[in-house]
Amino acid sequence: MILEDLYQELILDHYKNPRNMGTIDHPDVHKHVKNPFCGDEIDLDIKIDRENQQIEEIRFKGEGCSISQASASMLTELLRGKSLHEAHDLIEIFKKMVKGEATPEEEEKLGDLQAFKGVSKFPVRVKCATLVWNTVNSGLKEIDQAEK
Amino acid sequence: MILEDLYQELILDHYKNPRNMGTIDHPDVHKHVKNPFCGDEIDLDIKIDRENQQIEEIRFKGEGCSISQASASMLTELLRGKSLHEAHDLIEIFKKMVKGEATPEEEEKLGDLQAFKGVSKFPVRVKCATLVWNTVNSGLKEIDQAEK
Amino acid sequence: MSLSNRTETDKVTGAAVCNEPEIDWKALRADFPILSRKMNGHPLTYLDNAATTQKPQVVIDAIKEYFETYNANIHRGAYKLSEQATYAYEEAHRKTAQFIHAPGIENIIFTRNCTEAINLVAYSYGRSQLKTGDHILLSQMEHHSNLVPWQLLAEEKNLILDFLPILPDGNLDLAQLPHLLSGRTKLVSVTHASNVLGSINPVREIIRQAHNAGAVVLLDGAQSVPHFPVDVQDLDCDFMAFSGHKMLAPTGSGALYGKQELLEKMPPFLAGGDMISDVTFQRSTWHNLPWKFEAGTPAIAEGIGFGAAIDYLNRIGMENIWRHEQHLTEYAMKQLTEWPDVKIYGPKGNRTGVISFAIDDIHPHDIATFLDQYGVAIRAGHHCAQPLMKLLKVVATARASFYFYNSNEDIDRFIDALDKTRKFFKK
Amino acid sequence: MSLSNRTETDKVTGAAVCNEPEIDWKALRADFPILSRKMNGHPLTYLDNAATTQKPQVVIDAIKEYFETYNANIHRGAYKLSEQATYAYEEAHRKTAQFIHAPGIENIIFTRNCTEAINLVAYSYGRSQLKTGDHILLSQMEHHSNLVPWQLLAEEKNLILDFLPILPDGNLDLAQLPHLLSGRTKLVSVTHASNVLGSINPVREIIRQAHNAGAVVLLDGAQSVPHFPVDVQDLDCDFMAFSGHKMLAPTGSGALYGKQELLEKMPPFLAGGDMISDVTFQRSTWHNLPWKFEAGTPAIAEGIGFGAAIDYLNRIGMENIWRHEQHLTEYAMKQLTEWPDVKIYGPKGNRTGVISFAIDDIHPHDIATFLDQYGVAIRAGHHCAQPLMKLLKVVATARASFYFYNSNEDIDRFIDALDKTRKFFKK
Ligand SMILES: Cc1ncc(COP(=O)(O)O)c(C=O)c1O
Ligand SMILES: Cc1ncc(COP(=O)(O)O)c(C=O)c1O
Repeated sequence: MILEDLYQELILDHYKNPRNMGTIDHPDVHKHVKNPFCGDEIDLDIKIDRENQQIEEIRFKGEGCSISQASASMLTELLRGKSLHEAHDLIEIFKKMVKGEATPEEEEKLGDLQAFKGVSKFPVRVKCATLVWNTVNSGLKEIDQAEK
Repeated sequence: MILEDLYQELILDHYKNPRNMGTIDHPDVHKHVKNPFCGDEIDLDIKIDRENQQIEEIRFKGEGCSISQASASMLTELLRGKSLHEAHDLIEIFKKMVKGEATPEEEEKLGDLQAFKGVSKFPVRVKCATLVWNTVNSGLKEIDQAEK
Repeated sequence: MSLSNRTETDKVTGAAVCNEPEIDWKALRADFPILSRKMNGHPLTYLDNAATTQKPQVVIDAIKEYFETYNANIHRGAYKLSEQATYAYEEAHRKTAQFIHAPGIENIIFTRNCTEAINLVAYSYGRSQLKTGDHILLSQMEHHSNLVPWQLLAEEKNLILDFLPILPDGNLDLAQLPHLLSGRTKLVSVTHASNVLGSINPVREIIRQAHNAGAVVLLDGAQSVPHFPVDVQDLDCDFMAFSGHKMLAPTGSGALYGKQELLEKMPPFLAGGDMISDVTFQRSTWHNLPWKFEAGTPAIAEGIGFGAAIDYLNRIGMENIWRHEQHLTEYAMKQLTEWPDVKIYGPKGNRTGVISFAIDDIHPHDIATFLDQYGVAIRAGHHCAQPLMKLLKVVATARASFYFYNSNEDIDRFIDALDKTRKFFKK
Repeated sequence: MSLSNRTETDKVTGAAVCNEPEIDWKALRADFPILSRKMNGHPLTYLDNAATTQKPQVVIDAIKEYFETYNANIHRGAYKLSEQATYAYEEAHRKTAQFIHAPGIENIIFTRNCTEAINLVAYSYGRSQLKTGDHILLSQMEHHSNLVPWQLLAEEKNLILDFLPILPDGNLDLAQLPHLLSGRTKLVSVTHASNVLGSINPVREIIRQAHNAGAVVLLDGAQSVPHFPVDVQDLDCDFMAFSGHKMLAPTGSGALYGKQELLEKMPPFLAGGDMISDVTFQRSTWHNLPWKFEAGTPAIAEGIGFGAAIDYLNRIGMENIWRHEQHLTEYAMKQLTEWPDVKIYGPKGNRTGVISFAIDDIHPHDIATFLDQYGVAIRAGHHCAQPLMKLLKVVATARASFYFYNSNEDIDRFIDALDKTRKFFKK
């Protein structure tokens, strides 16, 4: 049944029990975004380990549908500890996957996040799934810019 | 041929040789009207014989199509010397005739002006034919108002 | 159409009519081609009528006929095609005037939608008649379209916006009205029926008090005109804005009603071809109403389609439509109120067939996606009423909204799919 | 469609192309249902294309398909129907952007018509960026839609309107441009091609000089975009307004192109649903381009029909359309210029297929009525250009205007009916 492709156990679990919820004191990146059409909101804090150029900590607070909130929760789990470079790649892969454009090898790298593969069958929900990813992306870009 | 119903000899004659063209010094009624969509314009002067409550003199100047100009020319011939009451009736009859709503007895009263009967087959041209009639009408109404 | 012996005239009679000819509501559905579409393997259950309604074949055919047989620009043509188009377009204004009991076509301006109609008043009336320090009174349940235009105006002209509050039951707090109206209140703009709560507002009383205070009143009729008989002269509103596309007419259709003396004194809004009388390089004068407010080539096919939609509604009769929708609403409410985990916003009674609701622990967006899989189209979101959402302490609601072509079976499918959704997320 | 081996990509190549696949122009006529209509017993000869064009079956079908199979409001729906409508409506923006070589859909705002597009710039750009004493430069050949909005703006903000004059041959007097442009000229708005004279204006040079003087330039593309390839980036205009309904699209369709940096800094024009980001009772923020400028439920079917029209035009190719219309114009001109009693307005060469003319002692209105009896639809009047009429020292002209579906036979019928008219009135 196609609905189960979208609403996988893992997703519902993260929706009901989101991980890494909260804020970070003195984050390197703070972002607030809102999808004006569904009202979904996400506050995202990131702390960067400058020396190793990696994501030291990442936390979110949000309000929204199961897809957007589970996506945020699972993203924090995936990206914590990743290098900025890796993070960038994973973001791209995730965005491709939910549009049905990623290769199996690429999807492999997303681990649990492959649970979101089914979103590609629900084009209206792609925005829900990618909201947090676009937010991280623009946050990391700002860091990038600032360092140049 | 239906075009000849509209463009009767008499109408073309009045178009080419309009009667009662010009202005009146110190008219009782002066009216300028314009049809914004075709650009037809008419300047109308009327002198009233107050004692007998009749139209003493009536002249026009105009620019426009054969129908509007011939209608003005023939109107001046018909209304000169008529009582205000008669004029009012004739105006109503003419407006009915060009919409195909007048009775034969009514049309009779218009004399030569029955040449405009064919206009009823050309709804877009009704406005051309009635422009001057509406102008006289509103001019006479003003007189009426002023006297009350 | 499946109406037994109804004529176009025997409508809008007030209370329940005896010997009401039976309307075969089920058979009417065949007039709407889209309603026989399958959606994800299920019959399409379209319950987003507050956003836009479906179109009957007669409306689609009216558009088709115009484009295929007499498409031409209006007013300016000296040939038969144009004359035919002009007649049909003007006739649509006449039908619209009659439909809301306006005096005549001078009072009816066609717009793209309800939003443009409200903006027309904000720009033309607002900018010419309101002055620094004047107040505009709105309500807390306005659609963005009846809020944001006034914000722009208020910012430009230094006006003050006041808001008639809503009560916890979803009705306006009419007791506050006398305190909010003052000699400085120059305009009151409120919705006739809410697109979120379904509330039908006491506009007659609002208009009375507003007029006593010297304010003009605009009613947002987007959710009223399509659903029950509206008589603008009886209500005595000064302006009424509504959408054609929410009452069977094509997209691109809407209308503004205005009292003639107000429309006469207002300057034009959009300027250009067809709305002028005399133009020189430096100065122009304006055409008669309503054309003074319809600049450029109008949405001709859309206007003609609007006329065809009104003919169709008249054949059924707005009183009948209203009764049928009330029945559908009660039927749906009865089932929804049985579930303890479902919260319904808005008043219990005196309401339209717009039902906003929430289910514990299920986000409205998830509800909508779930229902869509069963062919049930509802809306999830803020319904263009973000400030109201904040008052309701939610970011979004789910909303089902009915029109007369909906059936008990539609509601059964809706309830059934909703029950599956609840069970899935509760498991 | 009757095109031998053309694809959608091989268009707009500049000069004459060798091995041009033959287009069967006659067969194309079958795509337009109305062209097989009889008018007063004669084949319909539709020569009022400058007012609005006829619609091909594919456009009518696109509208019908939308209403019959996926009619729903856009952007806000969480169900498949709405998603499908949203996609098609956005896609139409994309096609429009590509058609005029705009960077992307951010640059394309759908409007009801060309008039609304110009008003949008006058209200939003004009009211926010122009100040007392600034000059706006227009030309003497503007349509009322590119004149009256600026008059209203000028009156409100105390601006000065200047006019680039026309030469006796119907071309703009470009030599005057440097004298009319000054540091105080903030906006130049001129027509790309005249709807009365057929003149094609040297807009590239006007834009260059205007930009040097620090002014932004709006082009009125109502009579250019439908008839020849237009590249807004190559021209470097800041805004371009045009009508969809004058290029096969439904009534109710038009568009404004704007450079992104200008559109970004402009405040909204119409306000309401769908154009906002965040709304509180007192203040709002705006949605992304182009939606910031499309308030309320848009003309969805009309936008989708606009997209279908553009697809159709692309299949023929704008270069081909231009060449064919040039041929028709020359063919008509050749015959008209043979009659000494016929006066043609506008330039001899470098012109579009819009031919305004007069016949000694026959009023244009009488010509139009006469022609209509022979099934020939032309326009008579001031063509929404009263000031230009005054310069031409007439109150009205007759005007025939062609589109690519017109044929030599259409022109023969036109000339033939005209000859009958001359003879009738001369008798
Ligand atoms: C109460 C109310 N007002 C205004 C509108 C705006 O209507 P439209 O989208 O036709 O401009 C709507 C519909 O969305 C509405 O429900
Ligand atoms: C040059 C020109 N500008 C503007 C317009 C106005 O176009 P629309 O009627 O689509 O607003 C027209 C057409 O009438 C035109 O020919």
